[in-house]
Amino acid sequence: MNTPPINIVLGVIGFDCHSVGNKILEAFFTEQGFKVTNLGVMVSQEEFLQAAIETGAKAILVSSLYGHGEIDCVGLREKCREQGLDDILLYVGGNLVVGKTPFEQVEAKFKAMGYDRVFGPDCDLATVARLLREDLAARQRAD
Amino acid sequence: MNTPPINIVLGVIGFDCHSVGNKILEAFFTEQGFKVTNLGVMVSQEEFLQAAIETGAKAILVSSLYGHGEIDCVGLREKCREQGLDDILLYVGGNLVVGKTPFEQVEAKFKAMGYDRVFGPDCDLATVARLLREDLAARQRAD
Amino acid sequence: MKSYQIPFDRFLSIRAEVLKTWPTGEGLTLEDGLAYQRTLPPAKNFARAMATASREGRILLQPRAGVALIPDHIKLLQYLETEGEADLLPTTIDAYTRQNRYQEAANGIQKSLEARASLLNGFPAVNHGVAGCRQVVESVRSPIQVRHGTPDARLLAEITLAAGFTSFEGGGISYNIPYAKKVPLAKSIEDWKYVDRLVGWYEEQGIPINREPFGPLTGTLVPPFISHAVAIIEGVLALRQGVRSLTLGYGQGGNLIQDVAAMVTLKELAHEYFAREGFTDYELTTVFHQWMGGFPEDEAKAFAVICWGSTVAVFARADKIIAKSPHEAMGIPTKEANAQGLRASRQVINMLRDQKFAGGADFERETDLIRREVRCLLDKVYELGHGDLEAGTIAAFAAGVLDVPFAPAACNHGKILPMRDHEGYIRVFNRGQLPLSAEILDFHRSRLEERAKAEKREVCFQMVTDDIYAVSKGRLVGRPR
Amino acid sequence: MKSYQIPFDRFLSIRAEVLKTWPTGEGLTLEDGLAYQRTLPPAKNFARAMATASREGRILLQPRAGVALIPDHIKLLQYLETEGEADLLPTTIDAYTRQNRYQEAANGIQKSLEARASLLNGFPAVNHGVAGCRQVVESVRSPIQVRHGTPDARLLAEITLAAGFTSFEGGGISYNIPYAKKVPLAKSIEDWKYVDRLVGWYEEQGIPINREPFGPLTGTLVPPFISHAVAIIEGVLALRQGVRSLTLGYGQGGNLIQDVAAMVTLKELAHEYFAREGFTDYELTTVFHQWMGGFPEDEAKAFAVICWGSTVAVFARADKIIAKSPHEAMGIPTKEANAQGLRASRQVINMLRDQKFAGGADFERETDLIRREVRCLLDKVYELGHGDLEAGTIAAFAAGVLDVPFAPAACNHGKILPMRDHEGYIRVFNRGQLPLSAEILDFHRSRLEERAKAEKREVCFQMVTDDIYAVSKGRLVGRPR
Ligand code: B12
Ligand code: B12
Repeated sequence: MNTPPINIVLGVIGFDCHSVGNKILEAFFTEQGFKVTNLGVMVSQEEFLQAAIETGAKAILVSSLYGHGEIDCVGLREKCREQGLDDILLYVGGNLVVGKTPFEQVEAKFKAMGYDRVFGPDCDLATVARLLREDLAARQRAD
Repeated sequence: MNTPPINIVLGVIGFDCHSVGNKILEAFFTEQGFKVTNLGVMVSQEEFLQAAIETGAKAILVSSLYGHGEIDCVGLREKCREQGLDDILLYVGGNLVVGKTPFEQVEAKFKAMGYDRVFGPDCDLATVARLLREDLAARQRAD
Repeated sequence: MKSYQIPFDRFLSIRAEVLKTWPTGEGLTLEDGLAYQRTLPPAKNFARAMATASREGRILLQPRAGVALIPDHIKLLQYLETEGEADLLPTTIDAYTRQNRYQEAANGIQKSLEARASLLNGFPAVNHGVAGCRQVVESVRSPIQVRHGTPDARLLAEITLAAGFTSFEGGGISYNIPYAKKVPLAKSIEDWKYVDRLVGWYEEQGIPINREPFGPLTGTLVPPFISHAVAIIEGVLALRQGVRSLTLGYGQGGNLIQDVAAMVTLKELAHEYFAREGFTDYELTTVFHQWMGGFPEDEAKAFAVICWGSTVAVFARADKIIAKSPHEAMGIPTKEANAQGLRASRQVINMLRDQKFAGGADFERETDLIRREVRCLLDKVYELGHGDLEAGTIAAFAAGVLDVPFAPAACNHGKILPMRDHEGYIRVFNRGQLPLSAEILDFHRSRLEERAKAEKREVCFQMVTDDIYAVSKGRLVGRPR
Repeated sequence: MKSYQIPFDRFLSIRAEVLKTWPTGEGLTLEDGLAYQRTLPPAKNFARAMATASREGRILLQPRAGVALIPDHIKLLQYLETEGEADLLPTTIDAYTRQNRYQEAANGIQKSLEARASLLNGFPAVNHGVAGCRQVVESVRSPIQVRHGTPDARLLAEITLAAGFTSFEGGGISYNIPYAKKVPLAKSIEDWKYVDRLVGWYEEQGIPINREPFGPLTGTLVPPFISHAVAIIEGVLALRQGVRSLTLGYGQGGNLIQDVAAMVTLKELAHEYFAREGFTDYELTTVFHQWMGGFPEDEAKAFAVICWGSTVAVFARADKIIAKSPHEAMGIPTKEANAQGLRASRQVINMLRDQKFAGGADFERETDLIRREVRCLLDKVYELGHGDLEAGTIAAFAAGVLDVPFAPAACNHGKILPMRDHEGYIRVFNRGQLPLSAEILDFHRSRLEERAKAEKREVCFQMVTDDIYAVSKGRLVGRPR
């Protein structure tokens, strides 16, 4: 493919220090041909927004492992709209809530917050990359 | 106590070969001062009855470990009555049914078959001996 | 080399009688069984699976499982294959069938149909007959073994082997002493010669069938040398009838070093005695049974017992593990619980398989000890049989030279009492008539004294009882409270 | 002997500032905390419990646990004490408090009240204040430790120690590098000197308080020599401030021999360096953390990981085990799941405690290796600090002489890459700037080459990724599929 690489922003939200998965996601999406801006751990919603604007990112991939996802992730979609990032894709993944919870419940909760796709810690990264490409293509068609 | 020892009959019913618990029960109740007739494993209802009649036993302690208790234990109470063993105590214990089952269900099933007391594999033998003495005393008073 | 094999014509005349004992046996021909076995893909052959895994150093996992009705049994095995990641499948036979009480088994099938749940503790293969059993074989990918506890398993073997099962557990000693009350040993040994002869016939026709003497016996504090002696004898008896694929078993004792020493010596001694009997052309593998005694009721604790068993099996380089489930103390496991036991075991195997067992001085001491103990017993068995193992075995059980602790069989002496020493090794407290040397007995005694001293009590029967309960109450050695 | 202790007046002036950072700190006096600690029975003292158990050779079991609201937290700890048979209790602090974000913690408490469930991943002890924490202390029988991950834990220590907690986890390195992003190392070390000084003050007053540097760091393929170097440095820094009861930790690597070697050398090397720094009057114990990396999601498999951890801990003669739960991969455990992890661990401990670890040549090789590796690092640290450990440590992290794999902290070099060898030992693939001798590096490299050869691939980054996932995917070494 000679198309310019797609920019995505990656980071672990809130006060979450889990850095291992984040490093793996960076390596993986880079290898997959995306242009990854990795903000690392402990990233605020504002930092995500700013990086997305600066890099012209098409998607933000938010991680939350430590359980405070439910608190930390609220409002990101609204902030995106406020900043004119109307159709940026928001993916979120990890151990999103406190305690072992049926995935359907978690998914519903985060979809209601405006995330386009929600992933558990067991998600297959190859599938994620495929979905991301599909979703981006669909957005493009919609444009 | 100078009272003559109480006769009890012990055995593992049906085609059940589990002999370890049976050997322990024999040692335990003997030590507790009962006069134990231990029929060992693979005992038929008829053998239980005959031994109880021959020894003038006040109680029959039936074991079933292998899961066929539900099939093997039916009818013993009726046979006792037929033979005039009207108020002989019937205790049953072990892994009485096939599969892990809430104890209350198992107990209800075997009480309905006419067993006076029902015990799981985890029962405390000292408690069993105490209950046996109490039940025997109560029967005596009733006489 | 003297041939002990049952002559084929005699085999056929016994066979005619055996097949009459239940309607499903009628009209069964050896040729039909053979033809069916030939249709099965090699991947469904148990003997091949054992040989290949052993060669590649993989440890195979197998559960126990069996329910009354065919469709449920199929669902169960499929679940264990997919969700349980089992390598090998079992079909555990119900206890009525084990005692040839096919009428009671029929009753159990009927009651199970009514209750819409299995009221039998296993799969009544004889009642279901060849056609029913073949449905099972055809519904799964893996080889299936018949696991039971049947003193007279002749009809069961005829039916299941004709139906495409490719491994058959048991033996004339190991499926009598722990499983029966009044069956004479000579009778069960004779009946198992028939089973082995049948397996040997399939082997002759080019269909390998695996045979697995039941190692753990009563599963309760059996010192390794006793189960080894029995396993080796049953191995010889099987080889004599033409069995080629042999898996000898051992039930976990609990002490790592004793258990690894047991597994290593089992294979080594078996080869030695098989050679002495003139056998060279056989495939010997081993199976390690996770803890066969009383389990803790708590499922978390049961997982610990299961995982410890798997750990030892890996260090012992067993070829196969028979796994328990977290329901063990309470009842026949649901398929889910059964699969949990398998998955926990799988995780242990995979985490440990690349690691080495260290060995060391204690390990050397124990391997050496087991070798000497087994020789004490088997030398005496040969002596009692004037050189013949089979005759010697029957005499040895009568004399208490072979004696299985806590067994129900009348033909077992029942005098020996085992006990754990301070480190949890299973030793002999009361030797009964076991022909162990004075030196060995002194060693056992001194180890037990060491424990007694630490526990501030005399070596006594209470310690045996305490040891029987120990694992289920959360420890290995039954210390005083 | 040079005194590094913070002078008391300076301590007090810092203290005044610290207490102002959140309303619950206001008005807190040292005397009140001391008076309260004096009311507690010795059985509630963590330092005493560790010392006694260590002397008697018992292994203590401790879970992790913490929820947002006091009544729920009490119920949780009581359950772990009774149903979980825990010997020692934790109070795990939520992640907002760990970052001194008490306002966010307050929000979390509010949301938890509304949701009638904990939305925080721990107990916000600062927000609950001394009175709230004392309710917890008074509701249980066992000693409680504060477990967290807080770069600046000064207020948390003031409040929890005044409230009767008797052990405090963490350290200036181990609670920065794996837990923070932008906190300068000099700052966290300085703030932890304050915590240690506070503990030292209690010790001076006759109240023993246990301190436990966090051994496992990122919990992900950390070679033992790296965590040992950090543990020893944090031990020295703590002793310098008057800490007496010290528990050094290590997170399970996965290979039995490496892990036992690590536990043995940890204690031995710590004593050696503490003596070199002039310390003799302290009580040193060890804690073994069950597998700290990614867990399998399947609970049966998680039990296997938990049990394997306990097995290794027993062979390594750890004084304490921190247990995981079968929910580990998925979320903070329910109290039931947490107790299951404890009970499984208890069963393993009790089944194995009487057994011996064999040792052997590989074990000797590994203990010797770890000793040499740790010396390479610490020699260089002393050199960089011109003889001073604290200054040397800060310089060493800047230079990559100390480097923790996969850590988030900007002050960590982040260049080294660990990798498993063919037997699952954790070795160094990319050494970054670690000052290991050529001989040691050659050994590591040759071990990795051996694995690569067996896997028919080059030693490569993919192997690191494979190793990170391995345990959660059901094995130890990340073999290619
Ligand atoms: C050892 C063992 C064996 C050995 C037995 C050796 C022998 N001859 O004794 C072997 C390997 C041969 C064996 C075989 C079988 N076993 Co078995 N066995 C066990 C095991 C692991 C321990 C039993 C034991 O010895 N416990 C120690 C003693 C001291 O305890 P106990 O037997 O429970 O007895 C105590 C109590 O139950 C109580 N008690 C017993 N009876 C009574 C009566 C009264 C009145 C009272 C008050 C108390 C009481 O007091 C006793 C002393 O404390 C149990 C599971 C477990 N408990 O962990 C399975 C178990 C009993 N076996 C079981 C089964 C099914 C079988 C088999 C049918 C094979 C199969 N299908 O899996 C065959 C039996 C064939 C036959 N014909 O009987 C099942 C029963 C399942 C069920 N009820 O749902 C169990 C529960 C295992 C399981 N979860 O599947 N087994
Ligand atoms: C290692 C570890 C730690 C290390 C982290 C070291 C470090 N700096 O990275 C240490 C010990 C420091 C630690 C600390 C804590 N931890 Co922690 N930790 C773990 C553990 C065991 C493994 C995490 C890991 O590295 N996995 C390996 C990587 C490769 O997988 P991953 O992180 O899941 O990431 C993958 C997927 O989630 C997915 N993914 C992640 N994000 C996204 C985003 C998108 C868009 C997509 C598509 C996919 C995706 O892809 C990643 C790559 O495959 C997990 C439990 C587990 N998983 O077994 C707990 C766990 C994540 N930790 C947990 C907690 C609570 C904490 C603490 C708050 C302490 C506490 N209260 O117990 C602190 C964190 C403090 C803080 N400020 O953040 C909880 C979270 C609970 C919950 N959600 O209910 C867990 C689940 C453990 C548990 N069951 O309690 N932890």
